[in-house]
Amino acid sequence: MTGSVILQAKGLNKNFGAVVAAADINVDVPTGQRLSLIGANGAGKTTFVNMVTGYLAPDTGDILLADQPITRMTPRRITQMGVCRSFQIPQLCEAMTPRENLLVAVGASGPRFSFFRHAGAQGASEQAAEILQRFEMIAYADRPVSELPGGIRKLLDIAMALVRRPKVLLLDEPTSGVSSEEKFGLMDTVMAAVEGEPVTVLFVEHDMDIVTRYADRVLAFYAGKIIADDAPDEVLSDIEVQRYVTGTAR
Amino acid sequence: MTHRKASHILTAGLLGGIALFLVGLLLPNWLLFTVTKAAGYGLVALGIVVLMRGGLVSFGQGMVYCIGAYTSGLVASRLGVSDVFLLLAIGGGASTLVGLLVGPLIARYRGIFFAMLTVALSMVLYGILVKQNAIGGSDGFNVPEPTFLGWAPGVGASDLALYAVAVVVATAAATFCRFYFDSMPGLVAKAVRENELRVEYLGSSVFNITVRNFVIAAGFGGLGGTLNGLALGHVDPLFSFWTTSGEFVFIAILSGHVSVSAVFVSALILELVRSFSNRYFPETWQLLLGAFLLVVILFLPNGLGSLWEELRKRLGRRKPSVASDPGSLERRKEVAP
Amino acid sequence: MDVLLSILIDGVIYASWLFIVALGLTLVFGVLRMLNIAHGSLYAIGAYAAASAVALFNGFGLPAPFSLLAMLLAALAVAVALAPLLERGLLRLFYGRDEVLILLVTYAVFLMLEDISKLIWGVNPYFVFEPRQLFGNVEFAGLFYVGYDLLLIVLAVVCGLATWFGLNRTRIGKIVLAVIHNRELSAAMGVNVARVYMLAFFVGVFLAALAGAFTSPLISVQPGISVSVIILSFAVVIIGGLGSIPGAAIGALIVGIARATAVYQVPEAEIFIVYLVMAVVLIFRPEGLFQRVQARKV
Amino acid sequence: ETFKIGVVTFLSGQAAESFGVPAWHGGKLLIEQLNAGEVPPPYDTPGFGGIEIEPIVIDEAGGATKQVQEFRNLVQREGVDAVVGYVSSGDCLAVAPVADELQALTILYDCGTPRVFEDGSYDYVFRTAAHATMDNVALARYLSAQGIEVDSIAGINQDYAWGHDSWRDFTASMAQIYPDATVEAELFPAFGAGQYGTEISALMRQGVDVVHSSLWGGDLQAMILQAAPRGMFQRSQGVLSAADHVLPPLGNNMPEGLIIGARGAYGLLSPDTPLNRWWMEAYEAEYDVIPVQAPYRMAQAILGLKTAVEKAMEANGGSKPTADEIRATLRGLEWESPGGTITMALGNGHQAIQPTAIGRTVRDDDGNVVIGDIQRFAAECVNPPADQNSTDWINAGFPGAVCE
Amino acid sequence: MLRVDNAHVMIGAVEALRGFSLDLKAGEMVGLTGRNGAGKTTLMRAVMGLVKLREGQVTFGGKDLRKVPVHHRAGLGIGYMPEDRGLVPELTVEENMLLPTWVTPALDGPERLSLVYEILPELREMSDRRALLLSGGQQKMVALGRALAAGTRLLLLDEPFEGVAPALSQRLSDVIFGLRKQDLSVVVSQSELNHSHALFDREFVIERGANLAKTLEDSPA
Ligand SMILES: Nc1ncnc2c1ncn2[C@@H]1O[C@H](COP(=O)(O)OP(=O)(O)OP(=O)(O)O)[C@@H](O)[C@H]1O
Ligand SMILES: Nc1ncnc2c1ncn2[C@@H]1O[C@H](COP(=O)(O)OP(=O)(O)OP(=O)(O)O)[C@@H](O)[C@H]1O
Ligand SMILES: [Mg+2]
Ligand SMILES: [Mg+2]
Repeated sequence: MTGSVILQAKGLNKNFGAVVAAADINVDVPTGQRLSLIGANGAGKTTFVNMVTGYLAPDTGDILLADQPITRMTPRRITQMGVCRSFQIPQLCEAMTPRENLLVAVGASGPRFSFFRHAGAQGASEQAAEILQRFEMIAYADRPVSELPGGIRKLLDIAMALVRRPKVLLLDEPTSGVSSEEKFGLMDTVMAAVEGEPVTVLFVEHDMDIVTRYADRVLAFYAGKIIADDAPDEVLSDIEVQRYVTGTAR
Repeated sequence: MTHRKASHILTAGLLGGIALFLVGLLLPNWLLFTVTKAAGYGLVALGIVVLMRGGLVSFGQGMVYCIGAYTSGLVASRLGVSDVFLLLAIGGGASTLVGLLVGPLIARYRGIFFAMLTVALSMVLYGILVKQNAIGGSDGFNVPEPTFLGWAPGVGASDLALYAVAVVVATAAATFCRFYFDSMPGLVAKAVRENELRVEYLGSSVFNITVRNFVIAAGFGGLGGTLNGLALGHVDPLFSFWTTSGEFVFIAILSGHVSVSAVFVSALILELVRSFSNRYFPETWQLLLGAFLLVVILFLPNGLGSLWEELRKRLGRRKPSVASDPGSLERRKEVAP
Repeated sequence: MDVLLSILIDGVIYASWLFIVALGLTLVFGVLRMLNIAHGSLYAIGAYAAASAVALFNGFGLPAPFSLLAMLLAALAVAVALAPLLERGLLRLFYGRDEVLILLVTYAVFLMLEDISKLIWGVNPYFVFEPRQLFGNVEFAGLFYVGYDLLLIVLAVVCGLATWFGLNRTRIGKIVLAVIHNRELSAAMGVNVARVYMLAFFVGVFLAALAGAFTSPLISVQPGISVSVIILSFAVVIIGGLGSIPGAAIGALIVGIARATAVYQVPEAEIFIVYLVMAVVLIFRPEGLFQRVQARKV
Repeated sequence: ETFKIGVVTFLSGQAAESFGVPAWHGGKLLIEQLNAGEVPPPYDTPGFGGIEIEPIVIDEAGGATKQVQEFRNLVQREGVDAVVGYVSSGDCLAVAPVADELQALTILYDCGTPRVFEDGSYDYVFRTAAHATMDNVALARYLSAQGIEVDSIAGINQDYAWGHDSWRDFTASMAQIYPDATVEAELFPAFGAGQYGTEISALMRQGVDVVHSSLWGGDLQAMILQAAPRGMFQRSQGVLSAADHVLPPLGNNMPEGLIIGARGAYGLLSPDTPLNRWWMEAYEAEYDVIPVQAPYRMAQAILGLKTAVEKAMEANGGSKPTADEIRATLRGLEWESPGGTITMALGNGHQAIQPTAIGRTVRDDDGNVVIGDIQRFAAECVNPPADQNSTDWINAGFPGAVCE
Repeated sequence: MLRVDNAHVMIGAVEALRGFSLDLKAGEMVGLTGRNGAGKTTLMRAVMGLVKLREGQVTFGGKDLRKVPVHHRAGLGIGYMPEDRGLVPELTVEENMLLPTWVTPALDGPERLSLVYEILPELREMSDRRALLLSGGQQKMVALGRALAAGTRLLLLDEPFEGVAPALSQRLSDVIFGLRKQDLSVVVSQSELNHSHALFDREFVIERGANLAKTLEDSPA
């Protein structure tokens, strides 16, 4: 169910001193695609996600969202335009509970809320509870985030990105640090949450089982460059990818 | 999770205000005055609490305090405006205006840099005022006694009248804050303290929230300054000195940001501790005050307000609300070496 | 031209004085994450101790050059006596707390030390006359400068270089960096974190006391000398970037020269020039001139 | 029954060393001696007319707002019969209206600003020391009386009201007495700056005839310490309006040839009277140092209060007088103090004038630095007459001044 | 070598370990497997002394570790690789690895370093890059190198493969399992049950802070 191009990267370059984190990156992402980014450590996956979401500005190049340039916009503007993300290291409100974190997400993304109504009023707490339910976090709902295990934090981080019902969802290593039995469950939950809507999902992943199962298309990064861009099977059988990323060719 | 219902907050504010006024009828004059002054200080500190919930601490609230006091004081002494409510509006308004002007300039600063920039601004104001010989330079000037909606209370009654006004302003401000803290914008503001990046990535503007908090704090500062200028009958550039600002921060920390009423109690406690140690240990009162500070910070890391919440929990009448926050200033504590 | 030279030399002398004070402050902040208001009191106590020590040395009938040694030893004594007491006995209890909370803790310590030094030394002024007569006068740009004041420049350079070198070029400095970054993990790597804290605080106290000791011949040592030092050195540290030694040096120079320029050109502005400079620097460099490296978060 | 006096003065901070603590020392000693009836006549009745004096001392540090609050506490909580206090002009200005509002008898013993009674008028507030105009008028008169030629002047004064007022009065007086002298530099270092190297360079570069300063306490000591070795006082005549108190601590390190005032005829500038001899001896015996200006001013306040109280007791038949009775007798009162005769001549009888003296530091035969070339000025010579604002009086050329 | 007996640890209000036990013989390589939040990290931190034991015992080489201060534990020859790498950003890769040898007299820096470079030659190439510039996976490698430098008798590796690209992950696992030749005990925690568990001598499964079962007394490897 892919349609017109929603996200477009044209000639992105980014250097950190001598380190090349992006070298002439060109990608077109059609609406509704499930795109997986794989690559060696330090290849530039997170950098790509950071550039798309406005955290980093590319040295050169352009990023278009539905043909509109978003290259030097702030993360907030880009988020408001419907691009949401999760983080490699979860970004949460540590002293708050997951429930409160989700309330914050509702409050930050929703319509204007009154100064004189309780935060939980106006349907917000129902919405938060519903998400907690859907992501099976009820058991942890009212403990401070700082006390939660890594996997739950990861889940919450993703759940918060979903509150706004994004057009484009970028997930930076959603399953790293999540135990193997739970990985698929987590991905199933996420995918179910965006099911039936034309949501484009880009996810960075190191686990090839996840990649083959959930991606329509795979981008393989190495040293800031895209070395392969194709359907999962094709990419994973690419000799360069095998050498630098998956390590199956020796 | 419980809601403090809007009507509950309003009733609590109203009853609290009335109760305080009735208590005032019984207080000796010196205490009446001390409470009035504490209310003025508490208002400024409440502004800091608002900022603190957004992750920032201003060490320069003396600036807005001073602007409120000077503006209302000048209007009172030069233009002859004497009505206390008008003066409060003018003083609060002037500081709010300054908050609107300064807020956007400093909203992108964080942590100690925000604190020090506010110090710098307040000290520049101090430096300028010291030079203004036309309005008394470093000695400041006197502010005439206010009238109350046309009524000029004579000697004796004016303390009580001003106390009543202080109670009204303080409870109104506290009620407003309770509403704000419990509301969705308040919750998002609190998230700013925890993780700005996340808030931006959720689509809210940390900048706008910070400016909003700063403006609210400025308004409170102006009200506090006006109130104290009128109560003391005198304003001077020291209102904007960094030590004055330091006291406001101390009150805010002492109270913590769980409870809005704790701010005023803290202000009063500080005044009383200082006054009595000065009276009975004039040579070593700083030693005692310092020790008091340490003890409070050591044993009440989340401030006096946390005592309230604790009490409430003990009584079991209410569970902690959304706004309560065990982390508070104390982020994750690492193992001390 | 002469005026320009004067501004420069006066500014640099002032900057040297400020730098020695700010150096300890920025070091302690860098390691302990503590902006120490009590640094001002330690400066004052250093001055008092120097006054007492010089008097003691004079009592022994030692020749005047020994007064410099006396001042040095006095600063050391202050650090030996107070650093463990304050760090182990008190500040340790607050590690890991919020920066602002710790700021208030040090404010409380400041209040207490003010009264304590008053209890020890009383309110009467102390003077240290001898050292300043040691180096004679130097003529420069048509004016006389006291040799001792120029010595302060040397002292500042020596202290600055030694501290910088110690932190950046020695093993112990690198260990300190590790502790700054993550004290828990450093402990797991075998670093005796408590000792590193102690050491950093000790050096900080020593530098504060040293600044006080070597300032004592210039001033009247009496209650209240700590107050103006604090806010000035805070400004320097903020301008330079918290925790940065080169930053403190440049911050001190900027403040010193700006102030000297103001005295010559716009004397009315002297009272707030420091804050003005600080505000201007922060507008262009929101975290001061030398910003700390932040670990990657995203 | 006792007569409770709230004594407010600096016990901590910068003004403690030079003013606050010596003043309190003087006050404590005098009150003890008064209670014991040991003071020479006419002050030999014990206490105030037989009533024991009970002082409550409060630290003045912390700014005017705190002082207003502590003042209220003294009056309303502690129930003192009178408050004697305030070194800082800002505190005096802030406390005065409150004193009237509370109808609490208040004696300002030290602060210098003329504004208290020139900008306002109070019923319960008195100042038993001359205001600061006197100091700088006397300095200018001294310069001319000593035949010192002045073509150019410069000033270094602290950047707060005291410094600004002092400099204004001095330049205005000089403009009258030395109409041709030019002002070359006016520097206002911050209060408590401590470091004056730059200012000294700037002043020396000007090479003016006279450098004026109203610095006091640690700031003044530091300035002298830093300026003297660089030869500033060789290049320019230093005139210091309030400097007597730095002489005992600096001792022989005080440069010679500085013209100094004490804001009154105090300490080494004080007159040789039996009362003063007793006072100096008693103070030195107790504290091992001669009294400087601050204890003198405290003493003259307490003695004035004693005179007024006893006068009021005479009138009311010997019972403890009320504040209203005391203020009636204190108004326009005249009494002897160790520093000379105090007359409540200005501000509708609420503001004192007093004789003063200026001198020059010289080395005596033993090689000790003392004050020589002392010249005395009658109160009427250096204070404005009752109906005149001090600045106008100076600018008009001291009309009505009576000098011997 | 290492023996954890009935360990109980409270973190805040949570009981992170409730009676977990583990024992390890010299030269043995064991896995510590469990879901997220099971207590793997907590156990390692307890051994390192970063959290306090409320109950139970930890002994290392017969020594009661509870009496050994945190900073002396590394000196006993324990190398720890924390989950979040914990490198010092301002220091270079080499300095990061040398850090433990600076503070422990028993460790000879150059010797340990050359050993590490031998095992992980990739590190030599980036030896003078500052740690803050490295990507997550690169940091993992450095953290492993640092643990190797300090750990003469015991390695505690907390999820060494997490967030690491498969190619590198294989490389790391080759390295770790290659250590078997040395006289060194190793504990590797992981939340992925499928990962090379066949290579462990034994595997401890931790579930909600307690032992689930002691599986595989003798591994088929
Ligand atoms: N803020 C930064 N400052 C300096 N260097 C950076 C920064 N961000 C990334 N880099 C460098 O850019 C390169 C690419 O990093 P990036 O984080 O994009 O890698 P990645 O593909 O996400 O790796 P991993 O799988 O380990 O997360 C790395 O060499 C990294 O060191
Ligand atoms: N800092 C902390 N504060 C409070 N509770 C914590 C903290 N760290 C861990 N916990 C709690 O301790 C328990 C064990 O956590 P631990 O980190 O040891 O698990 P783990 O097995 O390492 O999980 P993961 O695979 O996610 O890393 C969890 O329930 C967690 O909620
Ligand atoms: Mg990445
Ligand atoms: Mg873990």
